[in-house]
Amino acid sequence: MIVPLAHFLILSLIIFCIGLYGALTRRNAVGILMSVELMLNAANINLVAFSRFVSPQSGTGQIFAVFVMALAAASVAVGLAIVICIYRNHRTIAADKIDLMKW
Amino acid sequence: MLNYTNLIPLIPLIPLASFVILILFGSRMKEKAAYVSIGAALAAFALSVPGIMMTLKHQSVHMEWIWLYLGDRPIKMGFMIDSLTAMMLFVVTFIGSLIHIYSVGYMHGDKRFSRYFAYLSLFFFSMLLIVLGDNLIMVFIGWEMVGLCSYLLISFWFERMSAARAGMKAFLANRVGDVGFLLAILSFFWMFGTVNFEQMAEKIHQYQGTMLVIPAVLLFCGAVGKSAQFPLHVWLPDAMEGPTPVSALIHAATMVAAGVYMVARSFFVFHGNIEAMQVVSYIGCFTAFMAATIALTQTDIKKVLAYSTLSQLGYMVMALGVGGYIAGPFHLMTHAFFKALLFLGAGSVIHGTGTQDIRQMGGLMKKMPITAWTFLAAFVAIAGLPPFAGFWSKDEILLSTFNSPVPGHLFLFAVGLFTEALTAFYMARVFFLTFLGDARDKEIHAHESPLVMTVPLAILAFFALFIGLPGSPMAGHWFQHWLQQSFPYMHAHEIHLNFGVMGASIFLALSGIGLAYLMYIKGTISPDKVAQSIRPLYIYSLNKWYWDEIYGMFLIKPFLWSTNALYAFDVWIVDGVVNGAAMVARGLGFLQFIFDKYIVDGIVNLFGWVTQKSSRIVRLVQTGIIQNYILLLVVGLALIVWFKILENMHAVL
Amino acid sequence: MSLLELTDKLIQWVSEMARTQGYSPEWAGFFTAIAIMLAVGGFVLGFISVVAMLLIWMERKVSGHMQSRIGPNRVGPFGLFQSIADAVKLLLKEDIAPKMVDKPVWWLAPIIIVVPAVLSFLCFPFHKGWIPLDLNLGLLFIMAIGSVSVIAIFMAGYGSNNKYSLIGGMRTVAQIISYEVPAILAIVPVVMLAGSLSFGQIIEAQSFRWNLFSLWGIVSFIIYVISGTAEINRTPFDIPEAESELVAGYHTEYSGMKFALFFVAEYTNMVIVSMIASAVFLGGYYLPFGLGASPVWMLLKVFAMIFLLMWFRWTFPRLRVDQMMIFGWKVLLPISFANIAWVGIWMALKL
Amino acid sequence: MTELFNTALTPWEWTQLISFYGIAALMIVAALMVVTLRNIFHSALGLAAVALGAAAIYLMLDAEFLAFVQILVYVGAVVTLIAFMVMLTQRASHGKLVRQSNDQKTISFIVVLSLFALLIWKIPTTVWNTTVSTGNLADAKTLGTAFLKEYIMPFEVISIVLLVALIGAIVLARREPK
Amino acid sequence: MPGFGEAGYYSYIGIFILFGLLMGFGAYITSWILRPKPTQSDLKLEPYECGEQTQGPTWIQFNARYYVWALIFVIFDVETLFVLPWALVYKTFPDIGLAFTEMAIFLLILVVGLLYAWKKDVLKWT
Repeated sequence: MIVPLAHFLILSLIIFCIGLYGALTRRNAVGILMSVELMLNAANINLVAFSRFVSPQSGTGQIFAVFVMALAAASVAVGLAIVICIYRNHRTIAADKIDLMKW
Repeated sequence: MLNYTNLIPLIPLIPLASFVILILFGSRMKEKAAYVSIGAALAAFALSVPGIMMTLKHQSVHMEWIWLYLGDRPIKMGFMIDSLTAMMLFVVTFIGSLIHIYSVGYMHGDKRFSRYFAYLSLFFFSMLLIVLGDNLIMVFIGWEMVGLCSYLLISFWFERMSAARAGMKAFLANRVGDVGFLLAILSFFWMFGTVNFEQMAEKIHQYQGTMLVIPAVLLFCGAVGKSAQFPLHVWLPDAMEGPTPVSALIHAATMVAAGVYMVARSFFVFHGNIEAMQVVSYIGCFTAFMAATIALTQTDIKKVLAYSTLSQLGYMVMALGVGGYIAGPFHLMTHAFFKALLFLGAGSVIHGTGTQDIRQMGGLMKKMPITAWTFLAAFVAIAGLPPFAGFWSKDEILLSTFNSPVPGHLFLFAVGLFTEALTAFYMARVFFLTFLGDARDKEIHAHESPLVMTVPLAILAFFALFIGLPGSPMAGHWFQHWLQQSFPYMHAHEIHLNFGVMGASIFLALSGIGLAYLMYIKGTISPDKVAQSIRPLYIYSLNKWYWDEIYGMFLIKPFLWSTNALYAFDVWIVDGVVNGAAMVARGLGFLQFIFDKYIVDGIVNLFGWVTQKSSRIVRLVQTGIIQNYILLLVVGLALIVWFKILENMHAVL
Repeated sequence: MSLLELTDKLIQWVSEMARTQGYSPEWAGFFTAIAIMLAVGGFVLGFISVVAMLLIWMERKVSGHMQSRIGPNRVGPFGLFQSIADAVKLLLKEDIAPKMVDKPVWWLAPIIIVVPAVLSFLCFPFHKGWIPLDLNLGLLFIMAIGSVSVIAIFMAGYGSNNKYSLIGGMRTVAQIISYEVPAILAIVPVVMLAGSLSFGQIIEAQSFRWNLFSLWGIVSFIIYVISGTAEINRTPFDIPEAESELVAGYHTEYSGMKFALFFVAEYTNMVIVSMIASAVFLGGYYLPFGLGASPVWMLLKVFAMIFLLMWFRWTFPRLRVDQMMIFGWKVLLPISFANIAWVGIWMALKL
Repeated sequence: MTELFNTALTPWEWTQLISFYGIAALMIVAALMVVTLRNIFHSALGLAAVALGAAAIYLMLDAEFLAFVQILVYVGAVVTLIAFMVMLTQRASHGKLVRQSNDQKTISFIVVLSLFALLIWKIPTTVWNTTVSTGNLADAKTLGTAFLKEYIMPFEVISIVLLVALIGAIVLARREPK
Repeated sequence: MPGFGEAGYYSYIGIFILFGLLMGFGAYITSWILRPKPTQSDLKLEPYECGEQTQGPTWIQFNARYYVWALIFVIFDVETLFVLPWALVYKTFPDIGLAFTEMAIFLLILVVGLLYAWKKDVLKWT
């Protein structure tokens, strides 16, 4: 592999930061979940890159990435279900209109 | 490797599986749901038999596994079967299985039939967790879960307001005790670095003396809540709102005994700890006496039994408090059998007559012969007539009280003896009023219960009569020697027969029964007249010593008042002070005007201003909007990362 | 000689030639490799076009004969050039973009649906060693690539801004995802036995005995064919484009070449499903019991499978939506679980 | 970084380099689409593009199984789920006048930028203890064996997680029969 | 892959993607060159809704059951992610009993989820 590890890490960092910014600022709850998925993808790139460069034979990072994927799918399923619930009861999915945690 | 040790986890797990199955698919199964639950209970019983057998051969079984690592210290979980556990296992699985079977008849036709059995299975699982757990954490988990099951089952018929309230009351009362228990666990973990019973018992000598008093009392708090001892006893009588088999299983035979079991299991904490033992024994004694007096006048058959349970639990606790570490569990076992039998008999009566009021019953002996005879068996057992079960265990308790090192043990002994007479009296009263004489209410057409209910009654009756024999001198106190295995840190002492104590106990029991006979069968002494002559005491007992009212007066009302008082304080005192200060200041005149304006007002305003502003800032934090929270989190994360990296740089430089 | 060895030799030869001529052997080898890839790609593209056209003709002929008609017979011998005429017609058609469409999405959807279809031919096992790229995880690759078309269908449905398209798209996607899980699970027993996901090795494992020749093989095959039919939205699973309810499903608003691309993708997917079924269950290029191997058998099997799918289409009535869903989740999925368990036990006992 | 270009690169290495930066650029653009676009469906397509790009990156890193599974799970399943969700909540997210970002835009930007600046400064200057790959690289069979050996507990636990997610989401999303 | 080298292996995929795009764009471009381009009338550009004027917004709201299906699909799709590596090593794994038990437990737990969905009737259309 000719591309150095640091470049993979930087790619993942950029995508992570974009995702983080999205998660912090998007008003649409679905958008927030998508940003979270971006962050998880970035983390996965990191894991796989380290796996390839540090322990190419054991594939530990890949195993972690597989688990992260499974968890990401589960979390997005539940997250979207929560959004549906909120949408049904409040007719909005704007995250800054939903302040139920205040009460 | 079909090693028995590896099969132990199955004992609690089978009921858990039954719970899962029933909660998911129970509604489909209708009444067949019971088979799953009964099967699980019987399987648990069958699986525990080899373990019990092993303890009979003076072996104990122990398995453990590493639960998690705290730092690099492994926290272990494990299951253990020694003789104390074996006794409890026998009581829980055997009586439990019988009650499962009995419930099929009792709950027949209920619309939440399968849900009921699901809860029973869950209860079974949690109770077995308590019994089998080799450390306080597991016991605590089971402890909380039996509390939950108890809550669910008490308010099983939640359409009835009183049932829902009773469940809530039980839950809250238990929470109070559990706080103590949790604190005790924490302090033990802090002191010993482990919560495993065996390891704690090994390390206990490092902490002899007063250091242990507070943890021991805190631990006892848990038992007070669960075993319904004096200040927290109020929930148990109300718990009778649940289905009767539940009362028999949970609120008489097993769960309420968990407190006693737990104190016995951790007896090494109390042993030699005279202050703590004093607390335990006096609370137990007081509970026993108080509950017995209340039971004298109740007319609801289940209430009488509930107070009787309270009283007997008090007895057991007292036994533990005076150092009768074998007498307490012994009575626990005998009591489990005859009290379960009493409750099931009462359930059968209620099932047959449709009422719970003993004044409306009478003459049921002819109509419900099996119920009546088994009830009689339980009655002679609880009343302490030799050679039946209750006699031997009570005698053991009285004997250990008599020989106790605890100060004031003779007083406890006297109260215990008197309570025994009361017990015999009120049980005789219930039995006579219910089964003998003539039917008082002609409206009630009683009928015998179905076989599925009476067969468990008969089996229990056999055990209620004879389960005490292994602990009797005839058997050479075999039971006591067997149980001694679980208390390796205690010196086994010879048991001396004390015929004086025995005689006094028999005499008092007989006199209690005789009095009841005179009052309710012969009619020589009119109960009403007696009640008239000691009317204040009668009313006091009838109203259960006014405990609920006292709690209402001193706990709930003050809480409501205090809010009003705070308001009043704000309006009258604070404002008054400010106003008064202003008037005084005005009176002081012009010279002090400057001082007043810039200093006093300044300070007052400063405080007000600071409070206002700071609260406004603090309020900003709670917006309820998730993204604000995430932002704060990320800011914190960024700060930590920055800080860490800069720190490392500094170290490198 | 296999494709790989041929490539290898060719590259070596060109590198040697370049070295003797004083050029960089690496670059020469590189360009040769790229050229070979392009050649294979070109061949596959041609293959797809020819097969797609052939299939369109075949479908018409088959349907005609099944309904006691002759089918196309005017353009060329046996109407063979009918598809070419159709292609020319579609090519010359006016392109209409309705005014409310979501332009970029609507415009990109046909392209995105074609790319996975073409990509799937990367693993087409023509003959032993003659697989363009025998990936280690070839089956998984095709499954994964196939799921991209779901996005394209969504894009088409959403981009058209038309209720028929949107409902059609949603239904299509719901159907594809309902049958994707049984399709994958039907293949799992094969993977367990072959210990590989590459087409080459799966076919080699069947050189003597096809996977179809066993109870589990038949069950898996049936599950796979049903799921495959559902995934390419053919009757009896053509609810998404039920003409009588939804006009034409997600491609209602498409015309001209864009429509043609959807059409090509649909027929290409048919080829792919048939290809997987023949390679995984019917022994690919092998005749049973070691009677020989040839690319002809592979192509014959693929066409037989396609004929089977066409037969289904003109025989069965359309399922109702609820039947379709129930069948996928409540029948096929449990059966495929049971099948896996059965094969697992069988292997455990045998090994 | 500089030594990368001092050595003569083989043509395949050039291919790798160019495709890596090409894919990276595409992914970043797509990620920006996810975060900024007004139309949430377009954002979902952006997410699909990022997932595909990530799959390509995994291929470059010889994680073949992960790459295909990434497409299967992210593009085939997660984005589909999100797209259904978008369809479901159309009414709430449509309308040109709806603001797309909330009022902590500036401060978020600063915070994220600070984190970014820190890491972009630290990553190239850190020495990673990379090893040269010798022997067989980890492939799908390695993963399968690992699932049966070291990771047997997480493997089983994940099924419970999936079960809980399934039940929880059904409970939340199902419309209660009135 | 002897002739192609390490990177050439996956370049094949890239080349095929390019071919796919080529096919799509090629078709677009050819038809753009060849097709007639008459002026479009407003009526012709109406969306196809049986000749009626569109009522209400097109992006209508859909029933949540589509979502629930997709949800079940996601879970089972993730499950295949674990089944496939297992299936790959099943034949050669030394302790086949363990391998079988592990997957049996894994699948059984998920089947419980399927049964739950079944029982809650979310697999139905209505």
